Amino acid sequence: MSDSEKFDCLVVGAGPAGISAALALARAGIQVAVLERGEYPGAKNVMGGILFTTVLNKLLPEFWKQAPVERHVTQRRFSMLSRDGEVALDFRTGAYNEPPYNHTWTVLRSKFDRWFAEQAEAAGVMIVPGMMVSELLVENGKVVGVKTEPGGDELRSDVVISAEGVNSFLAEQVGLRRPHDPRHMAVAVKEVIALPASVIEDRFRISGDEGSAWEVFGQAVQGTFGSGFVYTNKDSISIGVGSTIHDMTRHRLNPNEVLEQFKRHPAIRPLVRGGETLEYAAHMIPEGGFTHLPRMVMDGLILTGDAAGLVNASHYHEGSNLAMASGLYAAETVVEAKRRGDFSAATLSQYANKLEHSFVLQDLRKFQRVSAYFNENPHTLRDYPDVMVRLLSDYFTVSEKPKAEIEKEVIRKFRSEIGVLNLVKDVFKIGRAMR
Amino acid sequence: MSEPVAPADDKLKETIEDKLYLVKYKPDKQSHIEVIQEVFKADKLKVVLYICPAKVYTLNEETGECLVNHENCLECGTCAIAAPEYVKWRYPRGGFGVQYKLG
Amino acid sequence: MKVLVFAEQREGEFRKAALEACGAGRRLAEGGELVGVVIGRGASAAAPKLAAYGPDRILTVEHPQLELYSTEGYTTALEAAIKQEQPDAVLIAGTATGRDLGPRLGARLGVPVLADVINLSWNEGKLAAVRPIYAGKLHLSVRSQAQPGVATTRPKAFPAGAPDPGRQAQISPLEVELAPDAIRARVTQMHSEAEGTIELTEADIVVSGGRGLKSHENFKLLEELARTLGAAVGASRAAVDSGWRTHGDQVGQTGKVVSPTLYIACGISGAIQHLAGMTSSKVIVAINKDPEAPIFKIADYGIVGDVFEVVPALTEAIKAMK
Amino acid sequence: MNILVCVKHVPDTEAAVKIAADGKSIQTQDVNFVLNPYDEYAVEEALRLREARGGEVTLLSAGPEEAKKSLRTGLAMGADKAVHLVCAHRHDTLTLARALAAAAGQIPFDLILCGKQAVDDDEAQLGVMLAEALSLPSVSAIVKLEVLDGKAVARREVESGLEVVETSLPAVFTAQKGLNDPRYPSLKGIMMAKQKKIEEIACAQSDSQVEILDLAYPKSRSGGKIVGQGAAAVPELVRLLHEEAKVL
Repeated sequence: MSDSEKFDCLVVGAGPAGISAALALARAGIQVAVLERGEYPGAKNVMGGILFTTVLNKLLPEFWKQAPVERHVTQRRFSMLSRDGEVALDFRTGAYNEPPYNHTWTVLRSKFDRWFAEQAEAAGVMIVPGMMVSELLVENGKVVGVKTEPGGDELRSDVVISAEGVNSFLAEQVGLRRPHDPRHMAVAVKEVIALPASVIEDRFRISGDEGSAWEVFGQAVQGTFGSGFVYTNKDSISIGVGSTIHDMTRHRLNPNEVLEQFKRHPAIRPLVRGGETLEYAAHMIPEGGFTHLPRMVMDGLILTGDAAGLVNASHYHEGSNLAMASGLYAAETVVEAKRRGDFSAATLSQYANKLEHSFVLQDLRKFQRVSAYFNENPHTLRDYPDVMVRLLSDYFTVSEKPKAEIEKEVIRKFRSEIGVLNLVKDVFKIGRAMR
Repeated sequence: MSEPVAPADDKLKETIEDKLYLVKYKPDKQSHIEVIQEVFKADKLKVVLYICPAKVYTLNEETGECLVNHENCLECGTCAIAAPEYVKWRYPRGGFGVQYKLG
Repeated sequence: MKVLVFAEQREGEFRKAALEACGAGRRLAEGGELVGVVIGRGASAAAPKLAAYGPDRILTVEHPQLELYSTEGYTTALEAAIKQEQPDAVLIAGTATGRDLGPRLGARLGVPVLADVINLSWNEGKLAAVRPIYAGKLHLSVRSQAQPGVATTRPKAFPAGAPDPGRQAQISPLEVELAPDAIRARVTQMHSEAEGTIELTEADIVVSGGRGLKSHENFKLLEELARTLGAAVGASRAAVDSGWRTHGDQVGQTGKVVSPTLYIACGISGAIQHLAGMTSSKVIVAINKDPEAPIFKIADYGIVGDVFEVVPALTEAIKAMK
Repeated sequence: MNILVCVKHVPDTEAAVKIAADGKSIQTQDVNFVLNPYDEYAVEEALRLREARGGEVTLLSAGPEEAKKSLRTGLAMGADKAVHLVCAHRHDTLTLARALAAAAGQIPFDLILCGKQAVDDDEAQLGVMLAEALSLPSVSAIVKLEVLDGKAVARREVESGLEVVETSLPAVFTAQKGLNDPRYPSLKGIMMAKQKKIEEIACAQSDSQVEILDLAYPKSRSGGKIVGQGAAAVPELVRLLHEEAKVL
């Protein structure tokens, strides 16, 4: 390759957004290279473990026949922990046992991403691992390439797709985003704990390749604005916690200690007992949502995935699917730009339109108030679980007291501890935030 | 011939140290983290000492300075958002740093 | 069974590892014959000392071309001894010299060499051995299909056995022919380390320091403890990478693998690659400020405390004991 | 000066190796393979010699298809050519050395560099056996190499010191840690390496002269006792080492 050689498109980062973009571009005959700072694709990539696959299945139909996915999720469980109790909503259905398996899978990202990158490589994408893009090359306000470390080499292209992930240094360099806000950035830690498949199936009441996904609020994260999770892999479980950095620092919490408290909670401990920790990981999640999105494009640059803040931080916890969708839209946009021979912000802004008209931004818009609501009403997550468990505990306590009297007492307590008005207000507010 | 049996061990890890021991790294000799010690010393909250999930930051009690074990870094970036006044955190150079096997 | 052992000596002194190889050879011979081969300057003068360690016969090779060790010269000499003796097995101590000589000899004879073994036996009449691989993470049992079976033995893996001064061995010289140009790679100089320093892989006691030592100067504390104990000083990769010790002192997967009777780890947290280099030590002592340090998981005895406080106290206590 | 460097594709040193179902090999799934660290020193030394004296650096590796990945790493560092001796079959090291010697016969070289040992089987034998198979002199575990006209002076590590060894060329050298600080591949290097063609040579199958009987985990150490805190615990430690462990 000569020094003057130039790629049509450079993609920064071999995660779901970057690989989706590169795969789609290569299929459209665009010359594309992916620069990945990990020694191999997946080396730096972490998520809780649920991958929604509506986009993946479009890119690679029936991917589950080859991809290293763990289990398809047939059981979803949402619960609130008090200090020693739990109130849960548990849902399961056999309907999710048929292809496409409700597009919901547990995965281990380092394994999955490596495989996903191999599919792109097979389609003609050049993947360069072990190279960190330290900065974008900008000439006359236009992005014209990247500079890499180690070595300081420069590489040029018509357009760069940044899929560099949550820290999004490149977007900051060119002024597409403001400094990150600790209220809108969550830190999450997780452990992968090995357990025999049969033990997992017994503990979660699943069989075969079925999987279970638990989202746990309240004391799971010491009442902070965040949640804990437990997901079943084939022969391990992924367990973790995440909360906004603002809340964690406000309560002087250490993420690992929060995770340990979660693991020790009587409702969780039986799930992990006897397991063997295989790996510990930490990662951030951009939770600013719709109201805190960066500018998505400029001349010669498109932001995708976490770097563009595309995470639905509601109870759906959907990030990678949005990342893949954004990668796909970025690729379509670049194909069009290449056809026109114009990589200006005006042409690339098609990308923003595509996002607007898809589930990506429509979902983010729908949940835009959730983050603000919980930031403004921390008591909802801190106090309600305790009160609920206490009331239910009173209600179910067996004694010779007439049941009618117990009911009355519970209702009286309920009134005094939460207040009908407050609860109604909160439910209303949460409902509005989700609308 | 006996069946291979994996060595027995205390298996469910609790402390950060034990957990980091399971994580694979390719440490770079040059650090990707810089702490502005004067600002750190003046800061009462010292959030990096506890918010970091990998115990990268510890306090040198004699000098009051912040010791940085950049080799432990899990590269989440939390420190730079929690304490931007004194933590200058970038990615390690390509190929170096944490290497998740499972992720 | 007939076993031939190359007994490495320098200036008339046998290497400890060579005596261990003799011990291993004695047991492997199972009442058969053990033949020692001593090569180089001072070989015939040193040979009687070897008798106490088990050989029935000792061959000595001296030649103007064999004054100092050379791969090619020693290979030719040892090959001549093997041709004459036709042993079932050949053992070479796995020192720097042995690990250089072994593969050359094997290639010369056209037989494979079982390298760096920690256990030797006969399996259906063939030489079998256990050898650590992946820096000791696994133990591989192998059998050589060739005759003779050749192995290099890991230092300190086999007991040398107490010398028996009453033992006699028949000592005879062996003539070898070496053309003046037969040796193309020659040692022209030796740079020895300071007098009295003990080689890490041969030491009975090793005192090692890690990141907790904090500086090059602080290794003086360990050197003093080592002097008191007659120990060698080692270091973790962190200490070597920080430039506090040279890489020759590094104990671990990419450094030296040691198995002393006593290993004292000071300010070493116990990264897996360090553990790979020392877990075969008989007794491990760990001194570390951090009670959670992984080193305590494998140490027989641990002290949680500041190395700068504990190490000098240990030095004093041992001085007092002596 | 043309230099031949023999390299091997090995599991990363930090990999947790687990025994495969056959009981005689390791599980390779989920294990990251890399260019053998000692071979990196060999490649680096070859590149430095080429930079000083011109010529070409050719890499040679024997192994299965995946071995090409390490050849690409070496090419990305800056080697000029790579030759892959394709063999999925397990060989003993002597057989392998002879196969590599036959392949080396087809490549012009003035000097051969190898890593001191591969970090998987830890034999530290291939380079020296290769030298004997090629009837060349060898110097193993070198920490310094100076090439002069028609000869070379190397320093090798031995117990308690360094030997200075002078040898005629061509010769085989095996690289020990400390020889140099290997460079990291540059972006341009990586991209060029991806486009280079790797020459393939078929490897004849032959039976291994070393039979694998068993593969096992070593006995694991269990943690012992914490004797105490600080200097106050020293007398008890000394007593235990003396009376219980009997090592003092």
